[in-house]
Amino acid sequence: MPPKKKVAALILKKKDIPKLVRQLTQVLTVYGPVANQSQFKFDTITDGSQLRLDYDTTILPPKKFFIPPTEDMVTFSQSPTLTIHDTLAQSDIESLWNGKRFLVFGVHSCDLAAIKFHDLILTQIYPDPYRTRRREEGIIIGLNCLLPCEDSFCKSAGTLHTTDSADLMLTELDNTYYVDVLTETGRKVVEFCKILFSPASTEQTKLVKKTLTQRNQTFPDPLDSFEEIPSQFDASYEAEMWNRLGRRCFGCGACTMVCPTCFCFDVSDRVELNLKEGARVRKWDSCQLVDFALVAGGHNFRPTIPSRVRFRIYHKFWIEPEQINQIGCVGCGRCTRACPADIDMIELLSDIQKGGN
Amino acid sequence: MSTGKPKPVVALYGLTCCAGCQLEILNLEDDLLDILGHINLVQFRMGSSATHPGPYDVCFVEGSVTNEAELTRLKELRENSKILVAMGACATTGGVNAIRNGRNIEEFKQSVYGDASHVNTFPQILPLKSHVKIDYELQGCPISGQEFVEFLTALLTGAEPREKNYAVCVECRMKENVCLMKEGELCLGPITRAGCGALCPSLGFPCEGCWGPVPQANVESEIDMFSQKGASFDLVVRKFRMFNASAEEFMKQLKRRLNIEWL
Amino acid sequence: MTQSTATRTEKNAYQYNMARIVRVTPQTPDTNLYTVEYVNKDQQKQFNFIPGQFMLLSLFGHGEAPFGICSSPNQTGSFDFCIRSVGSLTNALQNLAQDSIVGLRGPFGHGWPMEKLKGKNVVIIGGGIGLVPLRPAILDILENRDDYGTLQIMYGARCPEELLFKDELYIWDNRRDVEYVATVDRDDEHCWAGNIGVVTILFDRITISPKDTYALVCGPPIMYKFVMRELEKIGLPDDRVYLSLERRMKCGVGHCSHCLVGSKFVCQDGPVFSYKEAKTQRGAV
Amino acid sequence: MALAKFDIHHIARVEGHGDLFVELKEGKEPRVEMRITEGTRLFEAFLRDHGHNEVSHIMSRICGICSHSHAIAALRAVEAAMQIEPHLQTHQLRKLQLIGDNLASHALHINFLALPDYVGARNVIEMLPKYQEEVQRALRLKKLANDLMELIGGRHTHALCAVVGGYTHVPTSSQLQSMRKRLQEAIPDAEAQIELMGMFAEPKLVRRSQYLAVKHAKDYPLYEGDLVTDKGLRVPESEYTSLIKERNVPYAHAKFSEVEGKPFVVGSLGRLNVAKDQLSDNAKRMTKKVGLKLPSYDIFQMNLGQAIEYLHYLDQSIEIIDDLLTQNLHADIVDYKTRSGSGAVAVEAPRGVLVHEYRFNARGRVLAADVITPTAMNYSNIEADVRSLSPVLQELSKDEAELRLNMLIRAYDPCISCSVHFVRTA
Ligand SMILES: Cc1cc2nc3c(=O)[nH]c(=O)nc-3n(C[C@H](O)[C@H](O)[C@H](O)COP(=O)(O)OP(=O)(O)OC[C@H]3O[C@@H](n4cnc5c(N)ncnc54)[C@H](O)[C@@H]3O)c2cc1C
Ligand code: SF4
Ligand code: SF4
Ligand code: SF4
Repeated sequence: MPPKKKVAALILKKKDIPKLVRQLTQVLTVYGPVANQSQFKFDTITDGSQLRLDYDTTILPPKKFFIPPTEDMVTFSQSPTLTIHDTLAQSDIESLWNGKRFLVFGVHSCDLAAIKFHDLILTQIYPDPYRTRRREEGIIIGLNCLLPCEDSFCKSAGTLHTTDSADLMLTELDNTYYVDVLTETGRKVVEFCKILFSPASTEQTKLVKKTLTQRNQTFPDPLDSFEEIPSQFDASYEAEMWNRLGRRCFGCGACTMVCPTCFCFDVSDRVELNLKEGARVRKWDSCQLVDFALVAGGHNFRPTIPSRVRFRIYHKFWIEPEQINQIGCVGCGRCTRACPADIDMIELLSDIQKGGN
Repeated sequence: MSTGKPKPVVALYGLTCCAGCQLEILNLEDDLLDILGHINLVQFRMGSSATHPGPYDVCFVEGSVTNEAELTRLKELRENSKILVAMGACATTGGVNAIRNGRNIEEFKQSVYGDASHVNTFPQILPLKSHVKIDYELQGCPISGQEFVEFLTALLTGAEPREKNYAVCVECRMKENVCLMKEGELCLGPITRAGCGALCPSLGFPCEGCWGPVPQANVESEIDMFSQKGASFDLVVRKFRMFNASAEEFMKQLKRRLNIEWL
Repeated sequence: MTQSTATRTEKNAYQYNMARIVRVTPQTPDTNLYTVEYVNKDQQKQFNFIPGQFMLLSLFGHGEAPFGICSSPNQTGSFDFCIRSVGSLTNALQNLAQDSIVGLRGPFGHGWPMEKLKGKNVVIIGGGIGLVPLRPAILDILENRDDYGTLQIMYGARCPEELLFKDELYIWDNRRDVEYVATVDRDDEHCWAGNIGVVTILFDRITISPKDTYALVCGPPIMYKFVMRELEKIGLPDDRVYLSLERRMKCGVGHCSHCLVGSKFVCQDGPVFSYKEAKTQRGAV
Repeated sequence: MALAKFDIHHIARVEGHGDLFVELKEGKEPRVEMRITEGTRLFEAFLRDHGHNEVSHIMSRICGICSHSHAIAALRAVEAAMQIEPHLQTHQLRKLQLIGDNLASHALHINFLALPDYVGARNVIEMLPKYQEEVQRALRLKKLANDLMELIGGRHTHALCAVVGGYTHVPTSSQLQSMRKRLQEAIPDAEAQIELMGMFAEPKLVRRSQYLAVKHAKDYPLYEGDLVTDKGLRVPESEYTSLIKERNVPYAHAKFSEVEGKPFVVGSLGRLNVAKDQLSDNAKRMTKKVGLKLPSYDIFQMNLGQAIEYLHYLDQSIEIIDDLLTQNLHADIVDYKTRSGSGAVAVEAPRGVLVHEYRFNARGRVLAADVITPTAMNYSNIEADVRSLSPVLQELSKDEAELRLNMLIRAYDPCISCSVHFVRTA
């Protein structure tokens, strides 16, 4: 939703970030990028100094806050009769802004695009109530990337300047952040921490525009006409490249686990050792795993690694465009970074563009 | 869900091994009394001098068969058990015991015992499933206590225990570890069955494959990746054989690919 | 049995309703017919479905799985599932006593095109457990026999013991207004006087006129390719052949992606597709 | 003619498979054989050619119960062979791992393996109705030790992150702090455990044997030091072969050891008899309170000795953690050069002195290995004890005598699967 009244762009001093975090953590759980050995991940922030807004990318995307790796859907107990409790129905903790309970700080454009993508794909037929609820509970503060990260191709994928799904969008400007207020919720965040924000000057606005334009020009663009890939994929369906990739791929699922647009899940029951309580749990699943398309009687619709490698691309570059008219890849490069067999998404896609042989 | 049936008669047996798997069960301090409330544990030499000749509803066997006596024992246990569960790497892949496979056993014995005439041991260590029919396997060196509890819970509720037919990498990504393969290390995670919770990579140590091969393990690709990272064939072989020297899925491909006769 | 209904969101399609198993009728050694009714009487009264639709049945502690509804759409007061034990949930079901409670959600998906069949000839081809989702269509046609043209039923099972609904097969076989043929893959016990071979051999035993005819097909994955070839030979156009697909399903509402065939979700866009539609989706048949 | 014959098959509530054969003969030396039937695994042989950085993970698999002791001994021996000097932090963390191993094993042995005999039960489950509180306490003490091992080594059985030269992963200071708190809070439990074991003065078996431990100038026996006996013999750990002599016996898959041609004892009494003055103040106070006179030559006091050690090691681990908390802990592995050489070390495993020795070629591959486990060291002494018990045995009923023999063996807390994996490759 757009902000009610037009809010001028604002300025937030870098040195005020800890104060902002301190204030926000009083009413919300705050997540943001933190150091994780040699890389980064989104984690709970209790102190502004943990925030690493200079991060390149994170191992897992912020999707983990909206679709957690494992999630109890219903819990049940037999004591002595069966009682079932939908986790969606857990009593609403009254919180500040109409049920907003957590805030994700510093989400890059590719991930913003992926969140938006999930908003569409997971409501095609029927909104996924569990994710919808978390979406309603979360606030997102976006952060413009000024430097490209390795293996990504966001410019090609057209997600470099996405601000979709962010409530506030930050752009680094020397010692400050330039803040665009994008939604009503964003306005409320600013309102809540009023004293930390000051109006941006016209020069600053100009400077931001210039910075972003320059960035748009300098970012790498390794794939021409990305939007053509679906039809090119169609043509490469029977190509040799899938066997070639299949010989390298482990079918380990790492690429799909880290992908911000992947969302497949498995559902199973967990029973506690007391044999009286349990939960129906959903858990990330992956089309790369051998059991994914196995049915009773032992028939497997994608029995081999090559068939599964191809299916991942099929889903992202053909099925999803067919379903919601959008390619299911935002160009973040995480799959490349995660692949223990060094399969490179840019290479793979350019192979498709070259006809797949 | 809950069962009004009599408690199942359960036995725990050890063949040749380090007893770490039984210990892992003893180490379930928080759950131990609950477990003992659900089952009738009649045989547990490590923890009890009581004995029970069977028949058992469920019998867990850890360790490898290293001699005739143990083979006879295993066959008896099979006869006496409705459900026979192989527990731990020694029982499911031969574990470290199988490193001897393909080597000169007589020389091995002599180098250890000098005069080795009294030492009676098989030259090949095979997974228990090569000796008798095994109904379920719990992998790991040692097994994971949590997986044991999950398995037991499934049996007690009459559910089919779920096999984790996917690689350690799945658990490793969910834990958001830095991938060690990408850091240039030799990690067996991509071809190893999940279940440990990506224990080693989470602690900065590459997976050594103790959960055994994942279905459809792409051994060829793993060898390629290891070689690309500068590993000698010799090192590759040792990595694969540390816990899996008798895991056919690995050895067949390794043998073909590296052209090693004795594997 | 209680259910915390107070705080349920109305819209959650993952919501279960409780149903009681009122009768278990064994069909084969590993397959039972379960007659169920909703615990809530009003719910039971309001319940209706289209033949070919399925529901997700859960047994808490054992998960949930999709099953085709198997009774006549005209049956009131209860409805049926016919379930073969192949794994965790289905084995646990088999051990359930009468009066046990299961959870149900649905019905989901698109069923057979019953409206389109009115006044037309219908050929029904079922393989193994695939007869289950076809049964409501057959029963509906038989119960409103005058609304339809000819009815031909082709049914194949692995062996004579695995034939489902044996009483009904006998009736179909003896009705004048139904042409029924059956076959078994093998007959180790030598108790079968009929055809031996896979379902497609029945095309030699029966004459299907392509004119004004619709075919409804359900069976194991490998069956489709061969049956479609036969139907094409006869000259039945693709848009008059309907098939019900089976895929792994975890949600039933188009989220988990297990059941994707091409851009279609078997759970919501199917499980019944026209062959014409299915052909446009890679890997469907 | 034999007066009596005992053939105890598969001694229960010990780790591994062993039988005891005893034949009492009129007017003759009784025949006593500890028959170690555990299958052989030939660790020592297949270890050859493995890389120096694979040794600790493989050798830890000798035994689940003392896996950390084997791992740490292996790491120290590798480092001794290659002249690698890890940082203080590494040594401290390893001591904690060893302490964890000792605590866990002691808690298990005292409460689950030994105690049932004293209260007339066959196992801990049978104890439950009458000894709820004791069993709960035992579980707490064991869990604490396991959690300590897991915190430092990454897993309770078969540690993962201790490697040659350091650690691939270290606990955070807040983890250490909460562990420290738990260790502190366990002191009353540990004291209660001592009082419980102090109640069992019977049976007794007093025999003046020799006692051996790894003695260090500053610390109670644990991580490093000289091999010292209560009779005043002392050799550096690297020269263990000059002190401990091994021999093969035809009836066992394990070698038997002697010092100066005579049996000797390792384990809690070995350590206590050699280093009683180094016990923590708490442990000293409790020793006095339960009236244990040190040195003690009553082998059944091994159980009480372990209870006292549990308290001592608790105190010691708290000290180490305090020390670690003043350092800035981080995953740390020293740089080193792979080279040829050999190294021999001794550490205190739960059951006593554990020796590891390795020789490497210039590429860091194992050429030879030698391991002597505490259980193997104790076998000779067990046989000697059984012999000296024979007069008593003749007075007891068959069942009582068998129980007594079982209790005697269990007092040594033998780890039979360990003992068959002693090594000598050349
Ligand atoms: C639309 C539809 C209608 C169906 N109707 C019927 C019916 O009327 N009668 C009947 O007996 N069966 C029917 N099935 C098949 C039934 O869903 C499976 O037999 C059931 O899921 C097995 O569950 P389980 O827990 O007992 O087996 P599991 O222990 O889960 O697994 C046993 C086998 O079933 C496969 N499997 C697991 N989950 C599913 C799943 N969700 N969908 C398909 N296969 C799965 C596994 O890969 C494995 O090969 C239908 C399936 C679909 C998709
Ligand atoms: S497919 Fe790869 S590059 Fe595309 S969104 Fe997923 S992880 Fe990022
Ligand atoms: S560290 Fe190993 S287990 Fe983890 S993702 Fe990388 S290859 Fe897989
Ligand atoms: S990461 Fe590998 S070696 Fe480590 S516990 Fe898991 S399966 Fe075993």
